[in-house]
Amino acid sequence: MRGALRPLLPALALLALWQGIVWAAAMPAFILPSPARVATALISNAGLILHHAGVTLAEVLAGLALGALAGAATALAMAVSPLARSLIRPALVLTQALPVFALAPILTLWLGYGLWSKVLMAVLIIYFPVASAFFDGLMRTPPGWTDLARVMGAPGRRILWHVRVPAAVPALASGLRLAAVYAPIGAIIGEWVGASQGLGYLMLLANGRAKIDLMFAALIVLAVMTLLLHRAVGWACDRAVARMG
Amino acid sequence: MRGALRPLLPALALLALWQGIVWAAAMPAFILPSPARVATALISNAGLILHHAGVTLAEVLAGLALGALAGAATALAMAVSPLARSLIRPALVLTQALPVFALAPILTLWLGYGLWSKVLMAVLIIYFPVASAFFDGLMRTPPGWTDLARVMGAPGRRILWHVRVPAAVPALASGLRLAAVYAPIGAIIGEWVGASQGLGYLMLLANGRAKIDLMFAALIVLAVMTLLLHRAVGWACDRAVARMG
Amino acid sequence: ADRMTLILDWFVNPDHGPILVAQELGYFDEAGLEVEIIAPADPSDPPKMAAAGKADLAVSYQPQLHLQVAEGMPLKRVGTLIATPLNCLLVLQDGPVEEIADLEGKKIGFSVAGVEEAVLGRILGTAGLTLEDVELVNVNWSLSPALMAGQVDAVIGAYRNFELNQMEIEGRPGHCFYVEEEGLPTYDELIYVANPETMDADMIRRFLGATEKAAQYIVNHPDEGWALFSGTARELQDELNEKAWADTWPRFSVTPAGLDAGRYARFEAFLHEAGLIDEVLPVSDLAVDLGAE
Amino acid sequence: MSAPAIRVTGTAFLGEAPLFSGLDFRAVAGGWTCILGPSGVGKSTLIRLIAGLETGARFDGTVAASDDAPLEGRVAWMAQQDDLLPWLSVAQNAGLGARLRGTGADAAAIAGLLRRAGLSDHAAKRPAQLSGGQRQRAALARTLMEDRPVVLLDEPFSALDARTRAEMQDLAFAMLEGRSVVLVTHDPGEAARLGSRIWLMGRDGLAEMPLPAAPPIRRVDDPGCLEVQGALLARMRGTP
Amino acid sequence: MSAPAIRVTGTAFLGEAPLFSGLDFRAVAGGWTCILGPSGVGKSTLIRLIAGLETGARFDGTVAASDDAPLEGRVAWMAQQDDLLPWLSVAQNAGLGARLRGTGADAAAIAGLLRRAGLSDHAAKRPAQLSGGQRQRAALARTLMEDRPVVLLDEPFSALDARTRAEMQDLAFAMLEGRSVVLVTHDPGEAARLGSRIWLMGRDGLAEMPLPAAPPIRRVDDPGCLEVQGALLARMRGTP
Ligand SMILES: Nc1ncnc2c1ncn2[C@@H]1O[C@H](COP(=O)(O)OP(=O)(O)OP(=O)(O)O)[C@@H](O)[C@H]1O
Ligand SMILES: Nc1ncnc2c1ncn2[C@@H]1O[C@H](COP(=O)(O)OP(=O)(O)OP(=O)(O)O)[C@@H](O)[C@H]1O
Ligand SMILES: [Mg+2]
Ligand SMILES: [Mg+2]
Repeated sequence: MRGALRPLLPALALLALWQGIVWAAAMPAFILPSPARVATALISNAGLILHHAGVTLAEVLAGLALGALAGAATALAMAVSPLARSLIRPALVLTQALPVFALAPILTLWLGYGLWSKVLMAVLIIYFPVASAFFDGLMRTPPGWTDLARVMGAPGRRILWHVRVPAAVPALASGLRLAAVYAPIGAIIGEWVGASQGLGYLMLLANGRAKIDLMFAALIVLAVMTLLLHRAVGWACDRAVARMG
Repeated sequence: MRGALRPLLPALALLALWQGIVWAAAMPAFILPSPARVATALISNAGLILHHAGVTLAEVLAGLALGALAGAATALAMAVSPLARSLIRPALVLTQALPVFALAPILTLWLGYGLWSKVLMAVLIIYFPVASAFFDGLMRTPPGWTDLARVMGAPGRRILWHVRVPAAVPALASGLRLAAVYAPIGAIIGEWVGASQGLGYLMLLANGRAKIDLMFAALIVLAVMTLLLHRAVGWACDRAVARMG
Repeated sequence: ADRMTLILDWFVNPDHGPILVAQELGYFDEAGLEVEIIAPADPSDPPKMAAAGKADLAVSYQPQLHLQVAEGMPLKRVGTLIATPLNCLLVLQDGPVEEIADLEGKKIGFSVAGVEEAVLGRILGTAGLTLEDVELVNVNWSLSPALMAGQVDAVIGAYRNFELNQMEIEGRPGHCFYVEEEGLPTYDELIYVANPETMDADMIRRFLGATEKAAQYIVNHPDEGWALFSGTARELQDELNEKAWADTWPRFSVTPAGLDAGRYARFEAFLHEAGLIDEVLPVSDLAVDLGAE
Repeated sequence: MSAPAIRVTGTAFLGEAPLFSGLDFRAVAGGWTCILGPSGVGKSTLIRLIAGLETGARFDGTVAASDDAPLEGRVAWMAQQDDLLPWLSVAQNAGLGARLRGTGADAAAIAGLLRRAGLSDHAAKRPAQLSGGQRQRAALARTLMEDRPVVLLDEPFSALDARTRAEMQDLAFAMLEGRSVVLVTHDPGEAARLGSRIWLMGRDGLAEMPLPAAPPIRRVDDPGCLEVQGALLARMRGTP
Repeated sequence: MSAPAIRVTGTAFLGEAPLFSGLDFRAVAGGWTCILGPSGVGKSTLIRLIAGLETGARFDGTVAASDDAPLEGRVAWMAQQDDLLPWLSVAQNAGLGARLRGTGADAAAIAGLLRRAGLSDHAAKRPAQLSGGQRQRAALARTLMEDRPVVLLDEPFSALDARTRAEMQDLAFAMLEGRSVVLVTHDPGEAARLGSRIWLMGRDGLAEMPLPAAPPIRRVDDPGCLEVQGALLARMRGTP
């Protein structure tokens, strides 16, 4: 994974841009602190940030795993049954159309303020892109392959599993790459709605205490976490797609 | 578009589920009001809701158009140039990794509290899925086609335009379908950050005033708007994909 | 007329009575002002906007002001909107918590603003408890629902003029422990803040004069005041706002420009003691009496 | 397993215009029935009708087996395009039918068949790494692995050189003994070599062609075979 | 436009093993050079090398034109798979080269060519609505629309019946007069009809085959042609 180092270049470019904005627009530090200030905050609060980052990471990973599973399962259900499709599809869109923010308080009231409300939020937010992309892929199987499988006497279930699913792996990978980026957002939203730890909580707290540099330090850690997750998932997906020939 | 009527079935199922939860879990109205209460709130506030819905719709449509354009353009840039790819891709992930809420003060500082901060939020949120899905599609052009085009002496730009882009239309469509669902979320988040009209404003206001039934009425309208948008975009995409053979 | 921009702390609600009534009665016009009122959703934004010079004036909270100035934000209190605390520790009226000491081992919900732990620590201290004896849960967006749904046993950060009425309307009445009666130095809940370097003192003086007239009008004619206030927007006309109005108008400062320097010094000392600020600043760094200048 | 004869009668329309009309196609039981005919005349369409698949044409007629049982589940089909699954190796592609039906694939049988098809060295490769003729042979092997009484082959040897083609014909003939095979081909020599019945399909319907005297499979240089080949060629070229 | 001769010398490796070694291939200037050979021997690989494309093999050698100018931009290529773009009509596919280069496609020329390829009725169809042979003819038409001195054809007539095949050979020969054409084919008759030079490609290298006396394009029943065809067939079948 030598490629993991390459984002350093754009990261540096971004840092320069950031510093440039701070100078050029004479940004006050309480709106956009300079990279140096944020770095200082990052170092002097390293332990604190690391603790909260660990909490968020656990939520994100659990949410990613469950959300990807749920999304993939939904896409499969919709792909096999036109009935399921016409029933689930609008419901699927609904899960996204109702902003999680609006539902979050309700869900939190049910699930309490522990880990699971954040995991659920991450699941909710990645469920749709995974299901949607995978489903699109499943519906685009080259007809020659399904014709062949049908003549071979394969039951629909096995056609799905051995032909349509492998053919849709690139589309699923596309969805998973999105999910890797969205899962952290879901967890953060969950933390904003109610939590006592995690990067989202830390950001709120820092903002409330007017420690904008700490807030940005947490933000940076979150961004780096997301980037790494996106890379890891992308790498795994690339391998899977390559294996699909 | 007779199919537009089919979601009525799941909508009814959802209504029943909702009413069921209200009864079974003895949900207090301040957490989850009954459908009847929400319907009443919807009717008695029809004018108000409609006004705010109109504002949000305008933001959503503008955001969708701009975000789709920006996302598609980014995907194209990444597809032609490996340099652009290694520079833009992490930045692209960053635009998603940094929760818009954290950036909101900066954005409002620049853009003020008008229409454009909401449009920008919608653009930011749909930019990534469109760019990501389209880019994935552009990188999956069957090699036989690009080989042929190269032998024909086509410059890279024209190969992109006449071969890779049409071949990636299904992937782009996949991204646009997601965007149709996310654009309203973006606008709502934008309104939450600061607005004096729009469904998001109305929802927060109603929530703050403990008029949960009004909040849910606004939510329903938002959901319906999103569903219709998703359908319209899906329909247009299906046509485009069908034309791609 | 001079144009000025005012950012409220949140959406328009009865707390903003004097501002809207001044607008309705034309007091701003009389003072030669054309006031644009902006309502944000996130209460932490307005002071930033004012400090950044994007707004001439912002509505904010005294406790936050101390933290913000300590962090170097160019802000000063220039006026007072609500002259008493609104914050309270809210429990269910028929719930298990009858006095502060009953909180031991209980869950307390809060909405992150920055000072909750300090406030709670002081309140618990009066009953011989510490923060270690309770479990704190951030319930951000929904204080009273979390309480009514039984997710937490108490919430801090609820407004006495608002959440109490909300709970009563929902049929789960609450009980309020007033923070200033439980050991906390009293303070101004809602204040006007501005950037002292860029502010136009004369314009702000005129603004405060107009709201002073409006506050007097409301105190003298609370019912007419309600009619004027609720007439500004259809969303405002409901039972909750009407009840909240009755609990709010007596708390409007009728001397919005007037500064009680002792309040600010005492609260600064309290926050320093709680470890939230590193050094104690003089009141002149925090607040200004524009009338005295 | 008894292989039925097959009869297809009817008319197919492309839009309003008939693709073929009044067709009466009969395939012999337990032997090879060959179809020759100009490009675009409807040969693949006919094959797909027998396989029970959708076609681009609207068909008005019947497809029947001589034992009156439905053909479904009794047909193996090799399409004109190879349709190999790109994520499976050649060996896995050859075992696709068993995999799809959930019965274990017979690895030894696959290995043996691939060897006879000259693909032993390529068994682990992906289809994208094969030459055109190798792909076609892989698809043929996959079809031969299907144990079905009716076998439909749509130009199965078109991408092969003469020698490999003859070998693959021998292989297919041996493997499909006793089955009813329908073969679409453009090679008159192939039809002459393999056919128990040969149809020439034209815009005006099917015409049955004379057969060599020797029973199939005939030697490539069998004189009767060469004679029939010449006659077919002349007929197809329109030089009577 | 003067058509150069082409020479390819070198060795190609598949992994460690050589695919072909010590190859010395020469294509005649302004005529048809035919390559016959068993499936998988490396014919398509050779064609792709001339076209300047990536191959599955690693090539150690040179590809040169007799005028010493680079071949890039002077080659038209018809792949073994038809590679039609599914979203374009047949006519648009035929005009793809012009479209890709941004020069206007000559609609009249396309229409004329499609007519001669027997595709007039199908000009507006999508590739998915064509028969196998029609697809191949569309790809051929697309290649013939390219105005290039060097033309590489990889089994361009394999999906066609005898008559259509002869017609397409006539068409291609007429259209490509004066160009250097490299034709890969499995049909010895085709090579005998068209070749100004015929190579037999085997695992052990290239062997040049004798030609009929008549100049190309020869009649299908030209005696010399039939004789060479028979000799080629015997040689390919390994029956000396
Ligand atoms: N991408 C690849 N990776 C590995 N091996 C490959 C690849 N492409 C082709 N080969 C191998 O290279 C050899 C030559 O292939 P090529 O396509 O040139 O054969 P060919 O002579 O054209 O055969 P055919 O007549 O069957 O088309 C074959 O054995 C094939 O398996
Ligand atoms: N999906 C479709 N939509 C419309 N027309 C189609 C479709 N598929 C095939 N056709 C047309 O039907 C006719 C018969 O096609 P078919 O594939 O059966 O021909 P064929 O005899 O197999 O030809 P070939 O030898 O070229 O493979 C052709 O004219 C073709 O254009
Ligand atoms: Mg066919
Ligand atoms: Mg080849």
